[in-house]
Amino acid sequence: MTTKPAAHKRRATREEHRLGLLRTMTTIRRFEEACVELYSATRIRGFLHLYVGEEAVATGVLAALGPDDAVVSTYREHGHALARGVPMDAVMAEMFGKQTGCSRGRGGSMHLFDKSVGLIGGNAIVGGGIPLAVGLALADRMQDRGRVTACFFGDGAAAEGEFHESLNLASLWRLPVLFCCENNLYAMGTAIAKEHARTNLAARASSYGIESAAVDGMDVLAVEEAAREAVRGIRAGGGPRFLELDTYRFRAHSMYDSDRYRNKAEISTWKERDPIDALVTALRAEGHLTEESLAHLESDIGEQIARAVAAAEAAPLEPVEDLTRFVCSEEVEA
Amino acid sequence: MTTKPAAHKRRATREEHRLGLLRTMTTIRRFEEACVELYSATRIRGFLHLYVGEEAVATGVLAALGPDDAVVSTYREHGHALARGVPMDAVMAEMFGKQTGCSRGRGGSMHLFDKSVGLIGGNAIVGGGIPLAVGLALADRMQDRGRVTACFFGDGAAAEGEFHESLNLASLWRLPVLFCCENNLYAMGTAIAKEHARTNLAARASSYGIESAAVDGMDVLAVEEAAREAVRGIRAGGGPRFLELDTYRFRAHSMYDSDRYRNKAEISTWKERDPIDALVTALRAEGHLTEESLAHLESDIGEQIARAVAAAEAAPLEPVEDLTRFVCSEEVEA
Amino acid sequence: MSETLETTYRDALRDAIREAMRADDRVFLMGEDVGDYGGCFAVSLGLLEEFGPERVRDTPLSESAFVGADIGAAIGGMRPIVEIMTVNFSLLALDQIMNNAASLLHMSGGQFNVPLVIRMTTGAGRQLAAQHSHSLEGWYAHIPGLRVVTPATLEDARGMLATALRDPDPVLMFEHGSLYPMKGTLATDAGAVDIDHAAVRRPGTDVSLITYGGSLGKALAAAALLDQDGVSADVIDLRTLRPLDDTAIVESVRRTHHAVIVDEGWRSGGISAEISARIMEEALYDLDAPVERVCTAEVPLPYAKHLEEAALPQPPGIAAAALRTLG
Amino acid sequence: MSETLETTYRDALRDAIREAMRADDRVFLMGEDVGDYGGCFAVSLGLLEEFGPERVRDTPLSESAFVGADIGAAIGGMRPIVEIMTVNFSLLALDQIMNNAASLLHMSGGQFNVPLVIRMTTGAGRQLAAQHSHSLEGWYAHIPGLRVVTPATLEDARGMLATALRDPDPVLMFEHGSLYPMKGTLATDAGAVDIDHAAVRRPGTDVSLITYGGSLGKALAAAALLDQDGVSADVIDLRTLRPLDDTAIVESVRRTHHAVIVDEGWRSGGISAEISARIMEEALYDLDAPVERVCTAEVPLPYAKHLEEAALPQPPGIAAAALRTLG
Ligand SMILES: Cc1ncc(C[n+]2csc(CCOP(=O)(O)OP(=O)(O)O)c2C)c(N)n1
Ligand SMILES: Cc1ncc(C[n+]2csc(CCOP(=O)(O)OP(=O)(O)O)c2C)c(N)n1
Ligand SMILES: [Mg+2]
Ligand SMILES: [Mg+2]
Repeated sequence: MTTKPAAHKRRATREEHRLGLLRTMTTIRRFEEACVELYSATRIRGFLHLYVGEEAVATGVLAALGPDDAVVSTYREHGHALARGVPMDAVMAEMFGKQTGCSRGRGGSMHLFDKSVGLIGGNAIVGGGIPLAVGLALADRMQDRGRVTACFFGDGAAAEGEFHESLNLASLWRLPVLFCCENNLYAMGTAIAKEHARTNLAARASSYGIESAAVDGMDVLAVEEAAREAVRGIRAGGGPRFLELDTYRFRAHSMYDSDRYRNKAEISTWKERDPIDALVTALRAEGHLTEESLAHLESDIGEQIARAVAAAEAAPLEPVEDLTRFVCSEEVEA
Repeated sequence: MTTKPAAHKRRATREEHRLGLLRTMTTIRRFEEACVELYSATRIRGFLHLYVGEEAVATGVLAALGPDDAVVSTYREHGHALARGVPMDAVMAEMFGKQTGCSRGRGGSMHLFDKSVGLIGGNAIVGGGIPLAVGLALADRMQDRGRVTACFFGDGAAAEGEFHESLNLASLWRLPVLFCCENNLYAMGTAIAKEHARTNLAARASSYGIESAAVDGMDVLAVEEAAREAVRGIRAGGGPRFLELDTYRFRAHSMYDSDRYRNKAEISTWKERDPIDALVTALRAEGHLTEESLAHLESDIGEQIARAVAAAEAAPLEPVEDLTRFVCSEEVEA
Repeated sequence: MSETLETTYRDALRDAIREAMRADDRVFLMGEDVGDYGGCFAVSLGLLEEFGPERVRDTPLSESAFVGADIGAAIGGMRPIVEIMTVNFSLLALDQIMNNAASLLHMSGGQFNVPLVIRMTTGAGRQLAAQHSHSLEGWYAHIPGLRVVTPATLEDARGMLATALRDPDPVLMFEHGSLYPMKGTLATDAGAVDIDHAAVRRPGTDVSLITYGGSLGKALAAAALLDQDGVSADVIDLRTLRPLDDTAIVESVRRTHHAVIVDEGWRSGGISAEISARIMEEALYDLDAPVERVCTAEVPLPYAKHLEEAALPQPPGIAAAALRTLG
Repeated sequence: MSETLETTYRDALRDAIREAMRADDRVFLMGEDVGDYGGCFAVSLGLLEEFGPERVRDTPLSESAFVGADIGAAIGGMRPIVEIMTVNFSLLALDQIMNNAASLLHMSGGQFNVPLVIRMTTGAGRQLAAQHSHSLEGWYAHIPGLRVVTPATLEDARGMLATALRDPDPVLMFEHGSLYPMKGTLATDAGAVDIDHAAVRRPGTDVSLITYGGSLGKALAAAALLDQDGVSADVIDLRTLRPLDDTAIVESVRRTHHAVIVDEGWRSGGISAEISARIMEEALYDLDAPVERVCTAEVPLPYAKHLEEAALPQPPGIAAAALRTLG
């Protein structure tokens, strides 16, 4: 008790931190599993893109950001929203199309927004968020804020013209953007070798003079470390950074996809690298996780989800008369 | 007379070839000088972009193409059109807006087209022709034609998203396109260092897996040689090639530009590398060009231009009733 | 009488593509996920297996370049069918569509026509929210040099493509997303249909309901409601939005003296305005009441079902508008 | 009376930008060649020298990214003015304009407004041919979430920007290319103007000529021609195309009972159709004749002067249409 309290404290914190990462990843996973059921039960509609298998990416990257930083996301964004701290109730209510949803029911799964945590949206146009992130970073630079903007997008997005234009701008102007390319090897049903003449996406980013790294996106600790290093570099004024996060989606592209284009063996090989299992195994090996605490974690999350679903069910709908609200702002500047 | 007739013959041909290049470059130069006067005289209107200083690029590249190949150009295209063999009368008449123009007066300086020589146009949207060239090459590949499509565009165009998308497609599908980037260091008034985070454009193309080279675009022989080598590679089925042709425009971007953004010293340094002067000097040094023959060449060209102007002046206008012709084709396929 | 088969709008589209590709080597299909995935709405399912990856060509996400490339391929002698997954993404290719596909023929003085068919899914109604719910077919109909077709029936899903492929100029074909699963019967020898004329889908005498595409079903449902009120609606399916079949519109208005335009596009500056303006110009004196428009509310479409439904034209609203014109 | 100065449309625009940048640190100008070159039409000449390269920011050719970046910058607390050289190039940025700028506020349930002004040159008449002569301002007016303004006078060139910058939502400002050299006098203290209302530029009693932007001068010229025939034209400058000032349109039609819409956009599906449809809906019984439209011929615009002139609205054609409505 009296020896090395500081070191003990430090170890405990590190342990807690890792347990926090586990909780975040597990929350995302269980949340989405619930969404699948709610989709079948037609409580959730529209397009639904699951992040199952990719949880380490959002969890690791967002662990490296501060509360004042900004996040720009895609249509596959439940993970980003939850890891960023958007209240689960608000996310669930959004998917139910309710007034208490984080976009007042107007956005749905593809358009989660939360100003209070700096989540500037889900964007359902592939690549469409990348220029926004560049602009947010430009505004920060012009206003001398120390903010970093993390911008998530997929391997498919990197083939779009906006990717090229945006990386060039960010590099030219040395803007504080962290580009996070979630390389899950497919753009819908198109394998990366059919998307890109050169499939090394970190190298592609380097060609714009952006410091880049490829990271094991199934290892949340590796992701967090790489993101911390990148964020440090950005905050030090070194301009944008690029992370290629190598990952895999365990489920189909969306609820409409029958996954004809991937073979079972490939999928199961990747499933062996489940980021949650990997962290559980590591924590267990280090003696930081018992069956009991894991069960407790799971039941905690289960209850949280159940509460979110109940709250979403009970929440009011936006009045139909408000359909045309927010097409234009309600207040004009003085 | 009896010794080495073959070698003598060969040398004569090479000489003639070089004199032909000189004639082409000089024709472009004098043609455009005439255009400036005709612009001031309001015979030519709209936007007029001059190629003065860059003649070696079109001349050298197009010398390396065969008659069945295709050419996609930009709004700075007099050089491409003339070097490709569009009759000068048709080019001049087009700039006069006459019916005998190569686009029946509908295109003007920025939109020269001539199906008979495979010139698929001037395009006034920067980068807009690059995907077309990729598609022409795709059609050739699907129809097993041996054709090569040369696609001209500027350093500025390389920042556009379509550049990125198109180079990726061409490389992915290994299409027979020769990308010819006319790097004249400026996009209108924007210097290349403000356009590109990395200004090495040949390296940019390499990043797509396209074999690339930077060439002295003021040396017509170097351009032709590089283009021949590239065309050989393309015809051998090696996929697209990319040439960065380093050049400079001696005049302003267009007739509206007061050229505030370049300094005089830079301009005059480049003028010392005038591609026509350089070839004249070389031919003279080799004893292939006399004052007399040069004067003869000039007067020949001068007469050709005078005839073209006279013909354009005399040519009829498209009847106003035909305004809406060619919005849709006149014949529907059986 | 010819034999018939049970089919769907989706299958009819696929049969049309397959037939065209079998008949003409120059025809090929290109777009995101048309191959391995089978098409984002399963229209091209199985075509890769039959025709191989050269002719059923998956593209990277790069709408501007692959549409532009198909324009080039069309000029180069092919007959491409390009699928842009949805109209929402076509904005990325709009420069190529307007500045090249629609302009090259005129700009080149008649030398380079662009025989290209661009297919895309359009429309709302599936809770896909603001960025996946546009109805821009009427907006595209503003552009000279394009033809815009909107199959609303199985016959047209089966038959418009063949006609479009014979057009020497670019044709945009808009498939409403809610129609893909639509079932029905079709003659086994169904084939090319005329794309120059509108069709009367339900003859009537009291009011013209002028519509197209995904709204045809709603207009017919409204006609059924009106029937209960003793009002006989003439339902016109425009089929082609550019060029519009003025004659059919005017003839219907001459018969009924009342008109309601039903369009899933936004109201201001939509094709509904153009139709109203043409009636103004060509049939004003035949009208007994102002032409009404039932369009989508002018909002980026919301996700929530009740809001989306409120935003879109619906049969009761259409019927109410018709009754209003009848005073 | 306040003092006046001699100025031009171009200089008035520049003064407006300068004033806005002096007054508010959040305002900056961005676009291709706005800095070193001084703006492709010299609107921003000298601003780089006054404000430096951070606030007068040259961009690479990358319309989609830099418009998107300005949307981001607007969300990030700045007040960007983005210059897209010409409307023709704005097609490359249309996805950002429609799917982000116009949609983010609604899609986010009111959280993220986009206080952005996008300026661009529009219009034909300078023999710039098919790809440099579009008039798409009326087409943009279809998009909910945008405001579209079209300064046609020195006062509006000087004053609309300030008002647009106070708008919390995106405003598109279309400057007709032929107006830049327009000369006139302006009060030295000219400043922000209202952008909610249309203006009567010439009061009249017999026929309404409804127009905006680059066509205002032509409509006034037509009014002068009509005057010679004893016809008194009421010339309405719409000023803002979205939202349209219906009241002003209807009031004019109520006075004159005859209307001609003059629009340099293509006819089918242009803003001219929307105006006609609104008159149909709101003032049909005030009309003594069908509303006429004088628009640009439906062709990609040709280079040749005589063809271009024939394609565009011209005063004699406008006057003739007015006389036709008067029978
Ligand atoms: C511009 C655009 N084109 C096409 C689509 C349809 N689409 C949605 S997701 C997707 C694949 C994107 O792949 P990637 O960027 O790798 O992200 P992932 O879905 O793998 O996370 C496609 C083609 C779209 N939404 N936007
Ligand atoms: C998409 C687009 N954006 C802007 C313009 C206006 N513009 C015409 S030429 C030009 C510069 C192009 O530079 P570069 O590609 O280097 O060609 P260069 O003129 O130097 O030959 C610009 C900005 C345009 N025509 N198209
Ligand atoms: Mg992916
Ligand atoms: Mg250049």
